[in-house]
Amino acid sequence: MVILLPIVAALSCFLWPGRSIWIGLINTFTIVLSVAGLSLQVVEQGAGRYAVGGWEAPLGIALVSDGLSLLMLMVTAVVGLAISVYSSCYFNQDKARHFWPLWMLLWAALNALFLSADIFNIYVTLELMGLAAVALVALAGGKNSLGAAMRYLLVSLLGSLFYLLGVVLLYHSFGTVDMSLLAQRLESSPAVWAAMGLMTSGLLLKTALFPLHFWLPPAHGNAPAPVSALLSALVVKASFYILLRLWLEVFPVASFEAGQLLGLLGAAAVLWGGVLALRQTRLKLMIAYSTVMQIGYLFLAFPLASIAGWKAAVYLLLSHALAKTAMFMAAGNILLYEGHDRIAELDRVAQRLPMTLGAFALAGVSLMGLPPSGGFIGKWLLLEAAIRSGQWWWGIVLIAGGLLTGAYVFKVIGFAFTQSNLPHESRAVPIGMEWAALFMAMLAIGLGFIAPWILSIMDTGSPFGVATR
Amino acid sequence: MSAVFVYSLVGIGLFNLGLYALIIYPHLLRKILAVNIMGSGVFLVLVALAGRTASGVPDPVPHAMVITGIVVAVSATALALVLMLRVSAATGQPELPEEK
Amino acid sequence: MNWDAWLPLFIILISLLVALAIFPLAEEKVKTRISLNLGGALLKLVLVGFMLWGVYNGHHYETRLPFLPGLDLVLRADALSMLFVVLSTGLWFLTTVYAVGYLEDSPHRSRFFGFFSLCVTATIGVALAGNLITFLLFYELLTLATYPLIVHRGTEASRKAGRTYLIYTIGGGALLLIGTIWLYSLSGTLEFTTRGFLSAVDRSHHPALVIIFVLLIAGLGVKAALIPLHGWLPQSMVAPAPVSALLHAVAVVKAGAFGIIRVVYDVFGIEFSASLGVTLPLAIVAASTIIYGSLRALFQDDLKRRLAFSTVSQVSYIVLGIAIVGPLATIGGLVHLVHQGVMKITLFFCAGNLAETLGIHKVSEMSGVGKRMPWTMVAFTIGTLGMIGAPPLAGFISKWYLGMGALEAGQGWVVFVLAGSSLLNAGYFLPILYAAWFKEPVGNWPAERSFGHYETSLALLLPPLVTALLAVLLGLFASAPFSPYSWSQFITTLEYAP
Amino acid sequence: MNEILTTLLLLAVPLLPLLLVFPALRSRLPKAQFVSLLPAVIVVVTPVTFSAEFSWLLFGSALELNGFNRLLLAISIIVWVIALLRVSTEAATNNHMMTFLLLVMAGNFGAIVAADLLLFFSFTTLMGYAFYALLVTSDNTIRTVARVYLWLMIVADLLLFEVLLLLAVNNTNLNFASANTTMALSPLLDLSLWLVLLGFMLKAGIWPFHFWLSSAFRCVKPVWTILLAVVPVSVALLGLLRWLPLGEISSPVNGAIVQVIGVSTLLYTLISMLKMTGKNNKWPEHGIIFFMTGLFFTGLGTGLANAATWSIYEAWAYYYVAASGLVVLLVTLSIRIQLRQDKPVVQTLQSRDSTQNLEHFVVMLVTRVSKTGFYTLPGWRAWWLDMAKHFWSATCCWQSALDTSESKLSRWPVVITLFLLLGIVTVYFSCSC
Repeated sequence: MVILLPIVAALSCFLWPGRSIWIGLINTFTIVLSVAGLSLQVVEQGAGRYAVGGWEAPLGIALVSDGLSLLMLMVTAVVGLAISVYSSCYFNQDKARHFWPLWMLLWAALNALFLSADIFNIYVTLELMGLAAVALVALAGGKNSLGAAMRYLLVSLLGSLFYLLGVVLLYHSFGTVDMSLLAQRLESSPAVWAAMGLMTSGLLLKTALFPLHFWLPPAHGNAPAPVSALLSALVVKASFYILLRLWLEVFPVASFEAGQLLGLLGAAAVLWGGVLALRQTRLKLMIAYSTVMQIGYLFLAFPLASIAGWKAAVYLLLSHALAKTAMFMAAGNILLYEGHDRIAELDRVAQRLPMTLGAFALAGVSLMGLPPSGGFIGKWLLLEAAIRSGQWWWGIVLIAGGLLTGAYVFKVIGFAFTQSNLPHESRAVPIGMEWAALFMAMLAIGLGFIAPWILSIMDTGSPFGVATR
Repeated sequence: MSAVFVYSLVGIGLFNLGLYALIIYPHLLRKILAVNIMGSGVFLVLVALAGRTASGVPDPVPHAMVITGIVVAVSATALALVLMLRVSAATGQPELPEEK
Repeated sequence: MNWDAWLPLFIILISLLVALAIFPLAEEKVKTRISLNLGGALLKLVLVGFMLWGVYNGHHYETRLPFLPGLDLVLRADALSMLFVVLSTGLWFLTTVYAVGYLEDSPHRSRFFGFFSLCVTATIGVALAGNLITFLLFYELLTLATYPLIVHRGTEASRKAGRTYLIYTIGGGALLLIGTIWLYSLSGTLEFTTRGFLSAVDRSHHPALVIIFVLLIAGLGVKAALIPLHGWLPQSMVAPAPVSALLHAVAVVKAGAFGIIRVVYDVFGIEFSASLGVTLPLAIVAASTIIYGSLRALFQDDLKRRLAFSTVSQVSYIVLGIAIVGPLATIGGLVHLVHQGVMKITLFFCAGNLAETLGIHKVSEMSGVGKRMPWTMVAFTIGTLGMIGAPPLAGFISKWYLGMGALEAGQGWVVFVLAGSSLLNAGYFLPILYAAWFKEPVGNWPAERSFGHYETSLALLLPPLVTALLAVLLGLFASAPFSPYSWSQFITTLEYAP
Repeated sequence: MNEILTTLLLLAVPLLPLLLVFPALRSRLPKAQFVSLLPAVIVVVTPVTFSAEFSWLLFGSALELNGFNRLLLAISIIVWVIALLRVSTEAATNNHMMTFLLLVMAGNFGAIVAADLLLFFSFTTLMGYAFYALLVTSDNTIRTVARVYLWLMIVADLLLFEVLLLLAVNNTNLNFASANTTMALSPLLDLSLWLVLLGFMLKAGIWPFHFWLSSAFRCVKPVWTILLAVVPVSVALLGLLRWLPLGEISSPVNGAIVQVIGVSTLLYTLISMLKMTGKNNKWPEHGIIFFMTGLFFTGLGTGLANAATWSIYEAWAYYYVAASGLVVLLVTLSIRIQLRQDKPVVQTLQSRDSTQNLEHFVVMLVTRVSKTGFYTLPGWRAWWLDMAKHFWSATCCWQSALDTSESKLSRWPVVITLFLLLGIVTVYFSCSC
């Protein structure tokens, strides 16, 4: 249901491009409702498993919904809702005609990815998602964005091919692609190592972990605002999600050093991304680099892959998804309003677009991990895990990252407070866009107050119950 | 030195060839082709490994996978080509701007 | 009972709601905004008074909200927090009145008052926080809420000041966070408990505890403006006068000092921290801050900067009172928390009046101002004499108990610090008074505005007078029930009960 | 007479003047300054020992009017009446001056009727500040003197404050009797003794701290000379009587030193008087005061030296203080009448005046300190800032290096080699388990 709806929507958008906005919106709401229904079901009955068309693994396609995937679905739904509202105001008619079907397709791919239980299925959805995302990036036109899209496409193809090769090896050695079965049958062998290496590196490339982040800033920086919000909030997270599942569920054999390696890359990403974000002069690029940085945070979970560790990562993931959406939306508003997004000239925004700036600030708070916000909870959990497991150096990275984030967020806000005397023509910003941004930002903050609930959802169906060391 | 092994070796070879091309050539068409070659390498491996059943009957699942994969690859290539055309229209040369 | 359980939350929510209600308000809706502000402040005053009475009669107000597994958000009204709550609520009311008068027909008032209320929300939260994480939460909120107030003017200077402020405070917040988490991982709890919860921790962890103590104090010392972390305070003087009054007397600085009180008493426990041997260094830092601040204040010509440095030195009295282990010194520190607030806010109100009415910003411009604005200067005089510690004003009481506590704890050197500091206070305050009262005005004022019958608008005039009166009464009727002095005695009996 | 009334009256003695300080109130009453004297007068004439406890005041304070200070109060009332009569014309015009006069009066009366150290201390402080203000407003020639007086007074207050602390630590009850016993028993007896002595010597202008008084006398109008004589000096002497545990200790050494001071004061007075009469045949009235204080100190020394002797003429000490006030008053008046002029004796200070020397020294000190304050500290600060700037610029070039490396990172070959390396490393690591 959750998957089919958007596909239907996408097709119908193709068929009646004129009314695509309405179809899109209606579908959005229905999807949100169905996700809510599913989540109710899961929360009540625990993790569920559905065999599509009655075929069980290894042959058929199976869908699994446990706490983790449920959370991902939820955040996708929420972000999707906001983005639909936002972009219903953002795009003009002919852009919208292209945007909606692609966006629905993307949404379908995401839902499928989060639900699918076998790694090949994941490959397909990953590919689908990548293609949709590339198309969306290209939507902006203009040579920068086209180049970015091209590069993004090549990267994602490359990554997914590596992933596929890994899948092939795994299937070859164990005759199944179903995760849980794999987890049972898996034993350490050269093929497994190779597969693990291939898949991991492929996914890292798609997740744009430092030093493989080169494609992300241009792609996110040049896409239209809602699209960049989508990419940062969801698309990147999808591949991280797969990585998390693989490492914690399928490859429990992964060694301490490997975890340390990923953590190290994460730390490097945090610092690198932070500093470069600070160096940026354009708002959207800055936000894109901050995405690179936040991804680094997520990877700190691997060395600390105790329960708290991955939960913290997921929590950070959720709050970052919300906050980053809000941020890109705010950036989009500012861009629309001022006609440029050069940070040094963002004067008087505080006076003219209070809601947008408020959204930006709140999102920034969440990214900084200042209380009270979702970011704070995630950071707290991560820090706690770090200190508990005696690996305090990750904690230092976290704090440093927080300071860096504070630096670049307040750089923007500080400029936005000053009064400029140079006049600039400004276009009105639709109220819907402002509200969408503010709404997301508030959610990101509010995420700080419902931690027990979220954490309990994570536990439903206890993903990685076995895998957690 | 079974046939399976040979095939899969060839597949891996193709994969690496594609990778090499992807790195070396700035021209987008070549890059796209390179990716395709990599893809077919993977499929080759997949098909080759499908033969690995006790009874001579090959395992159907890999074939299904390959078909799916090919579909995906085709669509991807289509998109890539369109993009390439747009890029070359926009920038004048069919290369990525940052390559020089 | 249920009522008891929710009262603290209400008290915080009031000003939060006020803030949220004010933000979307249009600029010209002056009446609505003012009535919202004052209404909120009054309602809060009433509730706080009620709660004060309840706490005095041993009532137990506590709000618990689940926050993290094993960690709740706790808002508890104990004697100590009431001290701070009453201070900030009362002064908030006055400051609001003042700010209304100060900012009339200036731009962005909705934004200003919104953040203003938010700031007080955070302060009350800091006061009522029942465990370290809640404290941390509101502490950071305070940082964020005060930033827009500092940059309110929107000039380049104010942006720089805001940046400095953030660099200091967010850094401090990070230190505080590290300390808190480390503490949590060691002790497994963060609840503020009278006489501390750490004395049970295994002896092998004591070095770690010392480091944690340093981290926490450094994090809090930023806001409490202990040297060498005081740099942001004088710079943030570019903010409008009510803001500086709030920063210095009520919200930020006090939040830091209060946090230090909490950490020393309710986290580590005074005896335990003494046994760790961390109190003496703290006392030394505080003492040097006192002297250094006064010295710097001596050489400022900008009135507000002079006041700022005097704050730097005065707030350390509180820390000093805590760091000297002993009930009497504790009384001194706690009572100074209130007294300094009252006196300093008076001074800032007066400085604001001078700036608003006559455009005076420098001490050198103040000659003869006493004839032009007698009432303001009377208030100013009382405030300064109180700061110097002239009996029977409020400042005298705190100084008295600090000195006695020092002697009681056998740390005679503190007495000399106090004496030197009061000499310096006299050194940088009395010339102002002299110029204001006895010199002849030179020429006409930089930018004079006339307010008709009174020397300045009533909204500007009344708050300083009220606080000045308070400064006198607090000293004179120190022993009256519910006076800060007797209240701190009440607290001290709790903290030091055998 | 019932309790409440006495309490109210006693309170009114210092409080009424304090209230009338506000011009608004004052303007309502005719001849406010005399009205403010009323309660004091009433209290003096009613033959009851007044006493009132105020537990809520400060840390619990008390006012009292017994035989001794009744006399003092009476004297000072007379003095005030005369003073007010003489300044009434001036005061009518000069509002400030009247305010300060009333403040001083309040302080004076309060100090007299105070029954515990703390209250006494508070009132004397009030009196001191107010008196400074009074001097400054009265005429400008005395400004430097007044400033010196102010600073000496602040120092004195600090000393007394320390004494109070020392006493209060051992015994929080600070009414005179118990405080005296506490001091007598305290291990730091000598210290507190000398703190008290120094404090009040400064306040009373005893030799060698006489200079502010003498120069003040030279250049103020006679009205103020009356006040000078009575207000600070006699109150200071009273303070000595109140604070020192006389009759409870007998320490010959201290006593001897005090006596020496007293005697030397006398000698100084004689010499200076002779010198001045030699110069211009005018009778320098401040000589009287030094004479009085000198005598007083000698007596005090004897008292300190031996408790028994003190207990004999304790009563007389109070009478003496009172009388001294009276005598000074009479003498000044007589001189004024004899000279038939109401101008300061010396309009400007002589060149080699000790006050000026002190002032000069202080100024030098202040300039030196302020040099440090204005230049050195900011200098350090600037240095720090420079360091910070250097560091920042260093990081800046570092950051540009970052940018270049970032652009490197966005080239395909680099990326993909990194990518492969990463894959291999991962494989390697996963092999190792």
